[in-house]
Amino acid sequence: MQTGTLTIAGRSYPSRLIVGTGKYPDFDIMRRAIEASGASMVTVAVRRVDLSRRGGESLLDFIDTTRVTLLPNTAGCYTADEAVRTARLGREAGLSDLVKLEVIGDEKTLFPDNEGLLQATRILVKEGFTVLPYTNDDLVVAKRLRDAGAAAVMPLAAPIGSGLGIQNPANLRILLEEIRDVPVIVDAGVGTASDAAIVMETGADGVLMNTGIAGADDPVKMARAMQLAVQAGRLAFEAGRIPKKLHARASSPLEGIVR
Amino acid sequence: MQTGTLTIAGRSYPSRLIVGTGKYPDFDIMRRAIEASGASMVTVAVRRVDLSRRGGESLLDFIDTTRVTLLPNTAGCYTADEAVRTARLGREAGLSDLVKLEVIGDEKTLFPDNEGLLQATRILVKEGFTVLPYTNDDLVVAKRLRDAGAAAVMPLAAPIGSGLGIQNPANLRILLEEIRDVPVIVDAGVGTASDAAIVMETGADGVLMNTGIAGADDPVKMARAMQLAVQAGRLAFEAGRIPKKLHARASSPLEGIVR
Amino acid sequence: MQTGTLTIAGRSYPSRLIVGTGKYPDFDIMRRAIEASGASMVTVAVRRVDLSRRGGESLLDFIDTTRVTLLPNTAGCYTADEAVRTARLGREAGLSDLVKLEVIGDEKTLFPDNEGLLQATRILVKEGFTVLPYTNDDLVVAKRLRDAGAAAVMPLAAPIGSGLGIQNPANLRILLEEIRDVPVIVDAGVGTASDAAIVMETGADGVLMNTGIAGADDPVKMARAMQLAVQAGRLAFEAGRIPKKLHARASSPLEGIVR
Amino acid sequence: MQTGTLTIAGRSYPSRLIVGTGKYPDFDIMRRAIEASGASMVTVAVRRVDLSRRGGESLLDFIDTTRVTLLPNTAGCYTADEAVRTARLGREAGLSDLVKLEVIGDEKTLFPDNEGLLQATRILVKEGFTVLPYTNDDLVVAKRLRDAGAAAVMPLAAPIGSGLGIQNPANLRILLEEIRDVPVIVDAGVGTASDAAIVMETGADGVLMNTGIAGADDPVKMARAMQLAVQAGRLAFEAGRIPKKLHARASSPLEGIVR
Amino acid sequence: MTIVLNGEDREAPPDITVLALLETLDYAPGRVAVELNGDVLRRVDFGRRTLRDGDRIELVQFVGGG
Amino acid sequence: MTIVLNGEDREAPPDITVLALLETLDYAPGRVAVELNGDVLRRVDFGRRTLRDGDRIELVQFVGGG
Amino acid sequence: MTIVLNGEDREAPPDITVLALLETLDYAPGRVAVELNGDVLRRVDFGRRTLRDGDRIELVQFVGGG
Amino acid sequence: MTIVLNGEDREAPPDITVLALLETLDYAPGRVAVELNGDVLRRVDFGRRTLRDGDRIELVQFVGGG
Repeated sequence: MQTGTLTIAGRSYPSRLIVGTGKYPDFDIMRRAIEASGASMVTVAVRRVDLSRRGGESLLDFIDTTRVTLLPNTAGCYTADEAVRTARLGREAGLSDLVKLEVIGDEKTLFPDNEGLLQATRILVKEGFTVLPYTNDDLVVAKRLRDAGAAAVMPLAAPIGSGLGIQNPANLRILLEEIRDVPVIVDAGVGTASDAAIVMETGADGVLMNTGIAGADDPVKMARAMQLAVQAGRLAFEAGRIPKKLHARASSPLEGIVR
Repeated sequence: MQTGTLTIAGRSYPSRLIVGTGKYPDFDIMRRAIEASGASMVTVAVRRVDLSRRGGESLLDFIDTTRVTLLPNTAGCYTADEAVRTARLGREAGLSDLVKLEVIGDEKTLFPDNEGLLQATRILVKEGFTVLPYTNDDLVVAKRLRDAGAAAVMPLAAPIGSGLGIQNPANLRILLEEIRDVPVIVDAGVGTASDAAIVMETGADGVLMNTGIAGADDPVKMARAMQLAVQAGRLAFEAGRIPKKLHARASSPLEGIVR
Repeated sequence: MQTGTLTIAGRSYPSRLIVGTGKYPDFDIMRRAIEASGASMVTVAVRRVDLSRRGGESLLDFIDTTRVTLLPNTAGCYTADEAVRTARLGREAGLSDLVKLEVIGDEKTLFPDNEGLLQATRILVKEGFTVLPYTNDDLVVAKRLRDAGAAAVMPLAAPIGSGLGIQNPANLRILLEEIRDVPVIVDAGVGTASDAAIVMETGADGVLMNTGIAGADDPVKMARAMQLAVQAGRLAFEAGRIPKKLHARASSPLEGIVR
Repeated sequence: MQTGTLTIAGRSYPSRLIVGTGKYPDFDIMRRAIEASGASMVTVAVRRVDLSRRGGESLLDFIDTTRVTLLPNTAGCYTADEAVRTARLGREAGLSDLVKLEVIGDEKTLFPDNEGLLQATRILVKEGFTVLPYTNDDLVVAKRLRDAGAAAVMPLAAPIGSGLGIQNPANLRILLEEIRDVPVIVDAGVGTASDAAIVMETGADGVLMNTGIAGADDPVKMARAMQLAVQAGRLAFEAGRIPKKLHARASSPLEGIVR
Repeated sequence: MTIVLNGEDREAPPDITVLALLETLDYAPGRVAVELNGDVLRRVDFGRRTLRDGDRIELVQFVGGG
Repeated sequence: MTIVLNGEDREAPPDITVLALLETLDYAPGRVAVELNGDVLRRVDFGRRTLRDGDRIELVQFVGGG
Repeated sequence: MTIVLNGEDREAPPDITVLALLETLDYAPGRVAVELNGDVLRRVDFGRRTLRDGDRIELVQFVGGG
Repeated sequence: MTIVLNGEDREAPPDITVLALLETLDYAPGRVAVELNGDVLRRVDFGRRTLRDGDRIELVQFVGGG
């Protein structure tokens, strides 16, 4: 059954799930988890090469870039300038215009600095980047990111790696009502399958997660769970759920009971 | 990936999802929804034949009994005696010992009459039935049903047809801790995919639903969503989710950032 | 401002809060907490005197029985028979017909055995007791307790001492809709002030708590918090809250803004 | 019992509750509601006089400014410039430096424009205003407002007038952990007493509300409920609640039961 | 003779078997269950058991339910 | 003679009344309740009722509870 | 001469003071604030400042708000 | 001559190209990106651009991240 596809900047991706590549026990588990997740896009970080460690295994040896698209991020950047520089390097390393833009405003929560995020977005859009900004659930900021040319808006469900799931469903609903011309992809905070399903049922276009999968006792199994949950949530959204009622409605007929 | 199977009274069923056959727009949508749900067991009600309507289509013409097992229920019965009579007729009509036992105690909420339920369970177990009792989340009653020989315990998530989802997760967790020797199948109240996923993530052995699928705008699509959600929830339960934290944990490395 | 009074078996009590007397650091803190709570009824347990400890302080030296009514409980009883015997002894010790009837069905959760509870209720009502049964949120049982002559129905909010607060608001709402001729007093599980307020806002006639106060770091202060919370919740219930809306409604006028 | 006082810019206010003056059925109900709320500070809006309506009753005839402090707001302003002009007029009309600063960024949700809010805050602080900015639960913005010299941070619990109560308790907890040198006053979204209690239990220094009281069926009664709820929540916060447990802890002794 | 079929009086030829009754009603014996005077009648007895005046018969089948 | 007091054997002088027993134990009669051989003993009978060999007595009081 | 009062053109006698204007409008000077051509006018200046043709005046007061 | 490579001083032969530098470090040019004195250096220029004394070079690659 079709759950549509995720379209970003005019390009379609078969899966609505984007997964990270960090924090896995080892590269092989990561490889199998990515496969099990069915993701068509994976995030990667841009870091200085460690000159002390020559050779050795490299992340890209474990990602089949013919099947998944790389999405370089600017994780760890605390200013628009740092983020812009990192984005440019990521483009050069990956030969693609996609960037998951992060400008962090607080070290403890890794919450975004929306002001710096907007600046960086404007600069990178001018330079032809396809900008996917990591932000919070602030509708006013989301509209400005969209107006600044962001290719999507990526509000967090909860702090990165917290596993709390969607903390403010009302704000997500409002965001989805108002942001219609670019996809809304919930990024960060998903801890388990139902968290992903709830996000998709609310009408989000996609979900991005890393720790929820990589940190599970069995990352490969959780990756598969997340794939199914995203599909289930999307299908439920499209299927149109029953209204909630306080009281019961019999599912068996009331007539013809043997008395 | 395997999500194990649901074993009831020594017999294994490939799917952990049991679906009802009531309240569908028509028999053909029901047939397709059952198929989309991947259920290996479907509930049916036992009712007097309507002598005024001769011939016409019959429910069983739309259920492939070679692939799904029929589970007759005693819906609509308000006394142990009515339920026992209905169960016996169901066995005769279906030539199977399985029965979803309902003894209703309140018309508005369709909450179970646990006292009558226990009586009926004891009688039917003696007569060789495989009794699957619909009850609430009362641990003390659940233990007695188990001790009376029930083949499973089926607590409600919320009132039948309410679509509220699991209303008391604490009680479900407690029930799952204490009832280990027979399966716990959450019956009634599931409204959308994430409701089913949450139930399975808590560790339930299965889920039974009817209105959540039959009442959706697109029952076939919702049926498929429920199948995926049940699998996703079970896999997440088996995969072992990350712990919840109030604060963030970076998913990208903290070293080597370009500054 | 009046918040009405709690009327049980034709007798009115100024406070809707009933507090326990167990688990306090010492009798003096208990005395001050009871005073701070403004409770007009306090529960006490009935226990064998400890013959090894002669004399010493006694609970009743710290309770002003001219201002608060004693409510003997049958805590720790696992059968109707034990509960009935304990109730009779409590009546003799307290010279009052009031009893908080407990028949426990599970040691780990202290959940009620509703079957035994009903038996004991019928016996004690015949003997002229004013029976206040501790039960769960099972509507069918609640109706039977009422019909058996219970002077109130006392559903738990959550397991005794758990501090989880009301776990199933839907069931409480349903209970309050259906049980109208005797008071519904939520008993057990309240952990903090807002838990009590929520219960009262739902329309409960009263709240009974012990651990939430006695176990707080500052029991006297928490007792006062609970008194205020019960009053606040009741007043809010009577005042009629605003409906919930997803979007905003300006509280300042839209005209005359300086532009 | 003391619940401390709310200290803003070195001045102490006996009540931690701030109430609005908008949307009341009439001025007299407003006057009585303010009195019942025990608030020591009330918000007012600044609007062009309506030249068509000469004379008539005026808001200030119904506020005892000897007992409550006026807090002019900049509601309805969509730019920093509008807000600054309105603040200056408010100061002139009220002869006080206090201002509840609002810069709205979205008409439907009345969510704040944090960028404009920061600009306006910087300007007004320079001009000697005591700035109380209405913002959302964005920690990064809250820190900047504090650093810009705001006398408090006032995050919304939910959209103005929505009555949804605190939508993101995790963010509020984080905010309260990080913002320690100026009071955190939750502003907007409170619908009923328990909402206010929960906010205070989380450790907020105060609550500001309008519609929750003015829009209730009985505003005076709800005002009193809110006063009690704010005190109850604060006391519970100070008293130190019991930890939550999944299972039960008996409140009556386990020894000496009559068997 | 008169029998009570699903709660309604009904004329039936004397000594008719349950099986014959089902046929007159167009019901496939494999799809229905029969309660006769409060007790379930096994299928194998449909052909043997003849009805008597005043017999109370419940004729049930499976319908959609949850 | 021997009585069973709160589950423990105990020597007591013959024909002692419950009231006397309480006094020897320093218990104010107004603060306790007595169950004698499974039945509640009313306070008015504390002074009248004399104990016999083998009597089972439960002596209870109120303690803190919820 | 013509002034703009709260956005509307209005005739006013030449050289009228703000205070006089308020009086003609029945407004207690203590209850309103005045913005003149974009800048707040302090109360002390109500009596001194005379209006000129084309002056833009905003006359505001407190109303109920949250 | 001395260059600053990822923040650390490093000796390098005069007029060495970036490409040559990468080779000495065993890095496949296709897997890394280079920032030279604050500006990204396109791959096509790896072979052309020769390093000068004091050049600041950032050598980055993709690593696991979320």
